[in-house]
Amino acid sequence: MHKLAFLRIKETVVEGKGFKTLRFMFNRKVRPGQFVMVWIPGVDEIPMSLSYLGRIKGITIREVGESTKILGSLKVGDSMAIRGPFGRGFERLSGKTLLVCGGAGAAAVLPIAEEMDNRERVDIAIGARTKDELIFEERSKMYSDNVRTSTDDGSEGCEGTVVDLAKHMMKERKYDFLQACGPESMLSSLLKVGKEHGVSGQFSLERFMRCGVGICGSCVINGKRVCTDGPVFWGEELESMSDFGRSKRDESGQKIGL
Amino acid sequence: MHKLAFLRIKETVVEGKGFKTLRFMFNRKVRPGQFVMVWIPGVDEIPMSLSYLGRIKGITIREVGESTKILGSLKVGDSMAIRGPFGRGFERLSGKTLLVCGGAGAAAVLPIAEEMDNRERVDIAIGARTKDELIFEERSKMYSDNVRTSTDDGSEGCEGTVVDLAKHMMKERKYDFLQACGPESMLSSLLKVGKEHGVSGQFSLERFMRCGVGICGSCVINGKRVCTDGPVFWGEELESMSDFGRSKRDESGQKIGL
Amino acid sequence: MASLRVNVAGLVMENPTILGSGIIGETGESLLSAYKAGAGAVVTKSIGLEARKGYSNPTLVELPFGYLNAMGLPNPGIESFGEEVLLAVRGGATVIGSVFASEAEVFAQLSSKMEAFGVSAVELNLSCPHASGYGMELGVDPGVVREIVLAVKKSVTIPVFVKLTPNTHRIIEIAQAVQAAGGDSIVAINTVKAMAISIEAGRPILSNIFGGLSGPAVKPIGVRCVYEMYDVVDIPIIGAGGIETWQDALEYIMAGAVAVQIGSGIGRRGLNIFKEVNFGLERYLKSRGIESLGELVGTAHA
Amino acid sequence: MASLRVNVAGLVMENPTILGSGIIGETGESLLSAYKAGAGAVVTKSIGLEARKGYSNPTLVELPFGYLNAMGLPNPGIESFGEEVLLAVRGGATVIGSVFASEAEVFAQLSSKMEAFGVSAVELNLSCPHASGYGMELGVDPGVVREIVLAVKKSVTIPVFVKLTPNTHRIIEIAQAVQAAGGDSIVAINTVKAMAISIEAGRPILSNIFGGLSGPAVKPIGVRCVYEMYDVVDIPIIGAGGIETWQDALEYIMAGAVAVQIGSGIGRRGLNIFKEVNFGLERYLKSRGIESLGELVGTAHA
Ligand SMILES: Cc1cc2nc3c(=O)[nH]c(=O)nc-3n(C[C@H](O)[C@H](O)[C@H](O)COP(=O)(O)OP(=O)(O)OC[C@H]3O[C@@H](n4cnc5c(N)ncnc54)[C@H](O)[C@@H]3O)c2cc1C
Ligand SMILES: Cc1cc2nc3c(=O)[nH]c(=O)nc-3n(C[C@H](O)[C@H](O)[C@H](O)COP(=O)(O)OP(=O)(O)OC[C@H]3O[C@@H](n4cnc5c(N)ncnc54)[C@H](O)[C@@H]3O)c2cc1C
Ligand SMILES: Cc1cc2nc3c(=O)[nH]c(=O)nc-3n(C[C@H](O)[C@H](O)[C@H](O)COP(=O)(O)O)c2cc1C
Ligand SMILES: Cc1cc2nc3c(=O)[nH]c(=O)nc-3n(C[C@H](O)[C@H](O)[C@H](O)COP(=O)(O)O)c2cc1C
Ligand code: FES
Ligand code: FES
Repeated sequence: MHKLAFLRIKETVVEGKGFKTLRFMFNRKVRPGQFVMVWIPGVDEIPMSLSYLGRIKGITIREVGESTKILGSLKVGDSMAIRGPFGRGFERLSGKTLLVCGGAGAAAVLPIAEEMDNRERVDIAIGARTKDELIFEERSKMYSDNVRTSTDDGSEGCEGTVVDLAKHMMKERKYDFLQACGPESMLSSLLKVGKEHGVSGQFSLERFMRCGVGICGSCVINGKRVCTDGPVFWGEELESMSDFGRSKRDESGQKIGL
Repeated sequence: MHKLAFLRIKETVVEGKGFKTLRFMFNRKVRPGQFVMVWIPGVDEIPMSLSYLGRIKGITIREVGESTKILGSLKVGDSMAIRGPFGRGFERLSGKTLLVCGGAGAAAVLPIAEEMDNRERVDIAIGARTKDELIFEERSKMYSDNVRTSTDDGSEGCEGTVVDLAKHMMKERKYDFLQACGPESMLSSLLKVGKEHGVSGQFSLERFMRCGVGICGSCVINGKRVCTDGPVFWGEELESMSDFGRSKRDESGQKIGL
Repeated sequence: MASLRVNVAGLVMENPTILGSGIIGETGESLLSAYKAGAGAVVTKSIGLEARKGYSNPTLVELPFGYLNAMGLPNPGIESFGEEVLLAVRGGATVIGSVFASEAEVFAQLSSKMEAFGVSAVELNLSCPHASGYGMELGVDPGVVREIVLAVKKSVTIPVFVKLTPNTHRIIEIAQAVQAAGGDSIVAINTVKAMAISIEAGRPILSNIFGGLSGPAVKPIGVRCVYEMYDVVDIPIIGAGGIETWQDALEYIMAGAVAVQIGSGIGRRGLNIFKEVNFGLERYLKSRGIESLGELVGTAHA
Repeated sequence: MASLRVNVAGLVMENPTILGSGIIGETGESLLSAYKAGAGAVVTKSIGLEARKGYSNPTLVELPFGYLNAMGLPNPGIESFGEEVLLAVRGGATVIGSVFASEAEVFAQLSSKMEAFGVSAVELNLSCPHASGYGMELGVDPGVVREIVLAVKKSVTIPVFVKLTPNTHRIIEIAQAVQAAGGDSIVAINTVKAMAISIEAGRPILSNIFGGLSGPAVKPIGVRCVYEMYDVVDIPIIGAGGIETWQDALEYIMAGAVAVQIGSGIGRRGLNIFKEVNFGLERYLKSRGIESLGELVGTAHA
């Protein structure tokens, strides 16, 4: 049981255009990739990955609609209601790992780097549409000597998608694992590219969520509950899911294209 | 919260005429003087002191009515439902103590002797109406070198009440404390006799009980709940209770003579 | 200064915590002990015309999240109970006299006796879920409720509180009936009809089979009832059901309760619960700069 | 050999554990996953005529002893749901189709669609406590219940299960109405109407304000409803509410249930709960030398 926790915001950081991090004390144990449900009273309750897992935890919000805009406008001293953490996070793997972050997906992935005890073992690829939307580049460099970026418009780093970048990196170097979060189309391409290079990995998905505890069924993908069986899945699991990269369920449970 | 526990009877012992002990495993911590509620399905649920507090606990029943007769007829292997332990038991006192047992009261008192680490510090007076009803004499001798008995009819030990016996023993020797259980008229006389000899003490009461947890109010004596504030009280507390030794409440809450 | 003082239909209490009916309320001295432990008022055990022994044991089942009880309304009868009320009132307690009966006339008779004994208000038990012919059997019919409240109002001058059951889908109509008949305040909720079976014994545990569920398990039900009623009646509501902390009390207050009753919490937390709830509420008011608890009543309504 | 096989009004299941409606039951594959995890049968999410988005979040509150939910009956509408049922049925699952509507005719229409999709029984949701115009608003009136059951019975040949609410004092009459109208089995209980207020936010947590309480908190209420109904109807009763262990299931069975539904337990204990309950029941039967679970149904009645 996850008691609804009201937390005071201790720090806010603008991470990039439309991206904001809120930091707060939250004394529960969290794995990288796990998420919380954030309640915006009178508006909604939405899932957010925990982007910082130390003593002072954090969420990193991409402002896309009403709730995320309201969250983005919170100030130090404001309070915030969350419950969680939920889900099966990323595993602590031993091997050389490439972390791949698409857009807001970096929030779920960066804590993996922070958890690694060896900067030699982790390389990081961060992608965004444009330069202003690249996040966590500096933070990444604290944990890895090989941090690369890509932008769709070429305004910084390689021009192209983060999958192109990852492919390039996999050619340069042999990785044991990929760990990634981002838009599902990106994850789906990355899974393929990884296979071509013989690299298996874990991927974090997003689905519409209500309960977070695995009972309502809103978040299912091919019979798996993203909130409890995921949000992080192994590539091998995803390959057997016909909806992966293709379709999801809307609020009414109807299957729609991604 | 005391989960209803179903326990298999491991041993039964006839302690005297109309007295039977049932032994069973019950893994909860119990103080001397605490009691349990014993459920006799289809019949009643009644309070019983725990007369053995070691790994294999026990209750010692005086057969007086339907429930106690049924309990008394239970055999090894039968099971028994109890909840508890309840109440404030006897304190672990340091000083020379005289334990005074009237009838079935010995069940509540004997565990005190067992808990004492020094047989020099504990003397025991056991009283009953007649020889056959004296219980725990042998058991007492395991913990004390000065065990005396009394019977109303003089069939064993001193002729007279256990209060007479206790008075006699207090004359012989200086005690720091009395700890006693038995009929309330006996406790009330003992309290007085103790005061005359400058010996204060603890006394365990009986009242009609329903809940055991201090909410129903059935067991109150002058505003104190015997199930939770007692059943063991200090003499000083009892002295301020106008009902002590005089009246109790029947099942409807009406005040009646003892 | 933050004030916990509340006025429920003319009954003024130093704080909003009330000892619930049936909880150590069968004798004057134990009523007094709850008052001295910090309750703003104390409700007596529900008292009937004649002495009643109640059901045989087991009358209580302990659950991880509350109690199940079927005491069977044991009580010494209204005549013997006078001295108990007197004792509590003389000791300084604010006493609310709870009564039960199977017809309006007897409710009126009992209530007027209670008034004569010196209680500050009467509480009509229309909600006990396990005594056949009494309690909720009456309290689920708006017409019957109306008739009883009317009769009692005619027979006393002190405030009349009506304790309602959650075991019905007609809670709103019943609350409205209480108000229409001139009832001064509603108490919600009494216990929820429930039972427990021992699989070891293969039979119900309570001797009466059915009983009432109380404690934390029923708090979400009690809060809902108070919230629903707050929208439809103007008379003050007293909340009850699963209150164990000041946060629980505040939840009821925000739902619309002006005061709260505490029952099972006394078994689960001890008699100190009144002081603890009051202390917590006071600290909360102070920390928010709120002058009076009354300002918070019903604030969870949009 | 101890057998867990049960026959509920002609619906044969390998074991008595059923996935409750609204629990991961919106898609064919997740229904199948519960079946594969050990359920004897699975009930679909309650399906209506048209697609419904349900309420906005928060739709769930976690409590120490259960959940409070107000999903708002989200569902893709009966037409789209056909392929989900098909998928589950083809995968080998025994599927019970739950439907909701506001009138008898629509219940009949939905049920006959469900039959066409291949479900083994339909379950009429007359008990959702938080959707206005649906659920318990219908299920507290014996006349309305009768009319709905009659209409559905005319439109299908598969067994008709009727899921009832505990939020009424008329539970016995309602159960009798189901039987009189030819209903094949009763499911009891759905959630108990309840709510939670956040004192920090000063407002109800659920976007719909009111929701339904489920989980261990409601078990004593569910057991009581089953026990009460067992004495007045002959049709089989399916128990639900707070079942998390084989002991809980057995308590319902002794109260009179032939089978049980599990909902909240899946969130609190995981999908393995079906296997665990069944394993426990089987071991119990073996240890007592009981051949079939059926022998235990209703044994807590004197
Ligand atoms: C496991 C998980 C982790 C996430 N982590 C992050 C994160 O770290 N940072 C971040 O910025 N975003 C994250 N998201 C996405 C975030 O939840 C949505 O961006 C947010 O809900 C949008 O809400 P809105 O009101 O601002 O926009 P809206 O206009 O309401 O919605 C925009 C889109 O957000 C998605 N969305 C809305 N409600 C939900 C819901 N209840 N569950 C899932 N998706 C929803 C839908 O795709 C919707 O179309 C995560 C989502 C999931 C499922
Ligand atoms: C704290 C406490 C500890 C006790 N310890 C022991 C013990 O160790 N050994 C022992 O033999 N007896 C003990 N008793 C007394 C025992 O509970 C009664 O003898 C028993 O309840 C009688 O039940 P019955 O059905 O046999 O007799 P009944 O004919 O039903 O009753 C005989 C008398 O027992 C008493 N009694 C009955 N029900 C209750 C009840 N629910 N609560 C309190 N008293 C009741 C009444 O005084 C009644 O008049 C204790 C009582 C209390 C309160
Ligand atoms: C042991 C017990 C006895 C009760 N007796 C009565 C009673 O006589 N009259 C009454 O109106 N309510 C009675 N109640 C109900 C309580 O007053 C209260 O309304 C209910 O228990 C819910 O509050 P709680 O959760 O704080 O206990 C009793 C409750 C318990 C637990
Ligand atoms: C999240 C959730 C959604 C539910 N949705 C439905 C539903 O659509 N139809 C229905 O008849 N019951 C629904 N229920 C009720 C359950 O099927 C079940 O009757 C109730 O939760 C009690 O069982 P439990 O304590 O095992 O959860 C829902 C319950 C929950 C917790
Ligand atoms: S969000 Fe409810 S099952 Fe995943
Ligand atoms: S037995 Fe209920 S208060 Fe003591």
